[in-house]
Amino acid sequence: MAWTREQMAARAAKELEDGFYVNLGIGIPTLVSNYIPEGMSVQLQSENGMLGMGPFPYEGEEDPDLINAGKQTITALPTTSYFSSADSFGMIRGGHINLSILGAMQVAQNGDLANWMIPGKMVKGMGGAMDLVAGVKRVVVVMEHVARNKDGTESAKLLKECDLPLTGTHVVDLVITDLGVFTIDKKGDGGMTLIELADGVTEDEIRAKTEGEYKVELK
Amino acid sequence: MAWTREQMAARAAKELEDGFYVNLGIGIPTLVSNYIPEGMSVQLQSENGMLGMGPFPYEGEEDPDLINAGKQTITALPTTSYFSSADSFGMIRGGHINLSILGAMQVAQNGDLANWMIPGKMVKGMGGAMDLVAGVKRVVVVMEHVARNKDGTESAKLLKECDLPLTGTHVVDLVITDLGVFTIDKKGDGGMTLIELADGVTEDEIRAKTEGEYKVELK
Amino acid sequence: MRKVYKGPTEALAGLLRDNMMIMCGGFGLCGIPDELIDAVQASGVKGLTIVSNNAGIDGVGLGKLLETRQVAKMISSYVGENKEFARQYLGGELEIEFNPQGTLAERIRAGGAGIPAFFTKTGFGTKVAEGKETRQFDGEDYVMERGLFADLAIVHAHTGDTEGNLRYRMTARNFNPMMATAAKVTVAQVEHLVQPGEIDPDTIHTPGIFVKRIIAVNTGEKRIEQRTTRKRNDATPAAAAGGGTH
Amino acid sequence: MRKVYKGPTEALAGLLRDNMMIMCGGFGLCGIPDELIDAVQASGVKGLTIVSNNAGIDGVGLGKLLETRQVAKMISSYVGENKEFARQYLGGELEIEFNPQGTLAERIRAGGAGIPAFFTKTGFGTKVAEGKETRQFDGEDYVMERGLFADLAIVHAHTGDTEGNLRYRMTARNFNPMMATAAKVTVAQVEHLVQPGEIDPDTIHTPGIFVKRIIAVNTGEKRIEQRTTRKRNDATPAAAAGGGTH
Repeated sequence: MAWTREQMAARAAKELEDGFYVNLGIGIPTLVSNYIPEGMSVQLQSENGMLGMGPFPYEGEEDPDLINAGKQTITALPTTSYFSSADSFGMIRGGHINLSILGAMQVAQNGDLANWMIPGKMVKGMGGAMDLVAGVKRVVVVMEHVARNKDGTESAKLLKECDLPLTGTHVVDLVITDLGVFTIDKKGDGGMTLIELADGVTEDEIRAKTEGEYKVELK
Repeated sequence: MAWTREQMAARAAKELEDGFYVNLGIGIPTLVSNYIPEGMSVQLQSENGMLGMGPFPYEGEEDPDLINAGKQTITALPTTSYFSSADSFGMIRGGHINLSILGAMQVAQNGDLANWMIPGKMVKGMGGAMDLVAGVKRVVVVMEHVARNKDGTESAKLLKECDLPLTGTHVVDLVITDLGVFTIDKKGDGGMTLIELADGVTEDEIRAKTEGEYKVELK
Repeated sequence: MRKVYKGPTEALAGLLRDNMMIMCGGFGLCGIPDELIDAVQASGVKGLTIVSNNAGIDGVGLGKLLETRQVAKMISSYVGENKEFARQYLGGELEIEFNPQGTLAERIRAGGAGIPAFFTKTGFGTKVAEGKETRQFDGEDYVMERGLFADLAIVHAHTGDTEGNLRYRMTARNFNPMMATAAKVTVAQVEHLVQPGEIDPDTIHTPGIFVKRIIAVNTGEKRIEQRTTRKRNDATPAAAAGGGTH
Repeated sequence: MRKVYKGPTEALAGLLRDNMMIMCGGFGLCGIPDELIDAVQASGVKGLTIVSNNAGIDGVGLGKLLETRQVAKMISSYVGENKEFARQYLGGELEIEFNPQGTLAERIRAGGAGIPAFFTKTGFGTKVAEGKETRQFDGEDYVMERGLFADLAIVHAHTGDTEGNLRYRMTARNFNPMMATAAKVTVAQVEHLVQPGEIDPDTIHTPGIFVKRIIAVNTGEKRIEQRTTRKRNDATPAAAAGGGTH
């Protein structure tokens, strides 16, 4: 069973609150914008220099001067403001963004996050990921529970310690996978806690696929 | 004899070059703007957040939102731009202003400058003076050669060492007084050099009124 | 519309407490959040640390908070334009921490941008550097300065929309944009309150994310600290008005 | 008018030499100074260190300088959108220094503002902090990063006047304003060259002091890196377009 990508995005959307300013990463996090409850004001930040991101343009209305941090053409809203990349990351690093939702390769039980490079593979760079996890007040990771390797085996992604190069240390507050939801006490010593199971998923299945240690406090 | 305030300002204006961006202090430095040669483009910066300062407004046209760093009402020019005080001092500290002309209480032969406080008297603060002398490429001081004390005596202002609290160390490039003009090798060991005498002033008079050491290389 | 409040008292409700740090925009009397200052005075909170380039004049702007002795400490670059300030300062009733104007502006900008400390040439070798770490980079001497972050910032803008996006006018911009970023809560007073989309998004100086509460004010006749003019028949050259450096 | 040059070649005349450091504005292909890049390519200068968030794509933007092997080192946050880049990088022909995007932006801003170094949380405990000074402020860990200042900056703006005042459009602003402040000489290409006074002075993003030379360019059809659209009958909610974080 487990959650689909859409269900994971819908679960992540429950972390939104009225008046929030939010930065969404590429992939499943992008889908979260489809689940913003009607009537809730959530402004999306794009770290290249925009607050108040609108939907993709209608065909033929793309503007080369208006792109998001994924370099995709987008549109503006009445609430939109533009600013420089320095001001944008001042906003991020200064703790003004309420929530960042992003993908990950690995998350450790202490909140360490790895999502930018795999040794031996072509490194493209970290872009704004390190600034976002260091600066945004609350960081939610949405990812598959395990990595599927080329040889057909699976590797745990929720670990005691990340073995990939880190994006940030003690940065992740919440992890949403296709199997369940974990909180992490990133600045304290409360560790990782399983708080929700995806539909039809058992605690045993999660235990088998999780290397990191965690408590269970299902809601 | 010696130079009048206007003559000192006129002499200081010879330090201007076409295309210069200049910050002028209060007092005699302000008068320098009257001596910008016709056809020369000189843009005046006001450190509260403006480049391209215009003249005082006509009576009745004062705008409370448009003041200079001395808090006087001024006007804009077609070249004008406005910016925040952080950006303004980024411009200053970053070395983008070509020339600052300001007054002084004391200047030492190594380029140290004191112009913001007298111990025992009410201290009003340094305002932007410390940033200007630290950041602007070339600093010209225009001041009376000696201080006239209340008891009728005179005190030298061009000194071996300043005894008033400093505004900056190794910052002054040129000193224009009512008696003459001195260069200072502020970053090197060339010391202070008398290069010009005011009309009717003798080397002997300057020597009698100058405590700091200097070479004489009259032009 | 959830950011829009009826007036200065309502906009500051629940935000004020004794001994807090408040940043207050403006340079001289230009661009000061006068109605919000009045509301701080009316609230009676005491022991305030105020971050502001200047301290107003007698009976105007921050001068009002001095009269009622609500200020314990000023962090400023140039003060003493009013007698009450001088009296309290010389009498030891008021503490003042002088910062070079650019260092003050940068400390605020840093505080808002998540920069806890930075190095600047300004003030090296002077009283300002006493007790601070100094250090050479590429053969030049620098002083380390800390970022500033306050409990509350009060700012004034010319135009604001209901989302909190702000635009300042001329030199009334000054310290307002940085202060808006450098406090737990920022409250803005604006001369013109408009709907989202009415300010060209390329020209917004303070994005709405920084402004939690906003009010429209009728500034009436704004005060001028030093009225300087020229005569109609004056042939003063274009660039003839002097700058001022304290 | 002394800042206005006829074309990109004229505007860069005398400014280019081997092994220099050039800052190049833009994010992806958005807001890149394409004609000035072409002129750098045509000049044949080699061994360049290029500071730019990205490295263009094959045959477009900085991708052109890579094809002719004029670049020795990139200081960037995200690269490799083009095959030639990957080939040179993996072959050891091209050095790359990765900076977190915000750290890169702030290093440039610091360089232009006379800040030789600052502290940031970003990258603490990661490869980015290796070899750098780290330090605690108020119980939090930070990394010290240095300001960046180049020999030359090339930027793109929507509108510029003959005094060098610039205004950018939408997200084409990105790295251009900081880079304009952080080089010995800044050359700007603008889509619309106007007379002083034609840009509202409250809306100027880059004051003319930072721009030494300026040219008008005809950008023709600007390139789009990732054309994403929705159908006319799509009822996607207003905030439905995702951001991207590499």
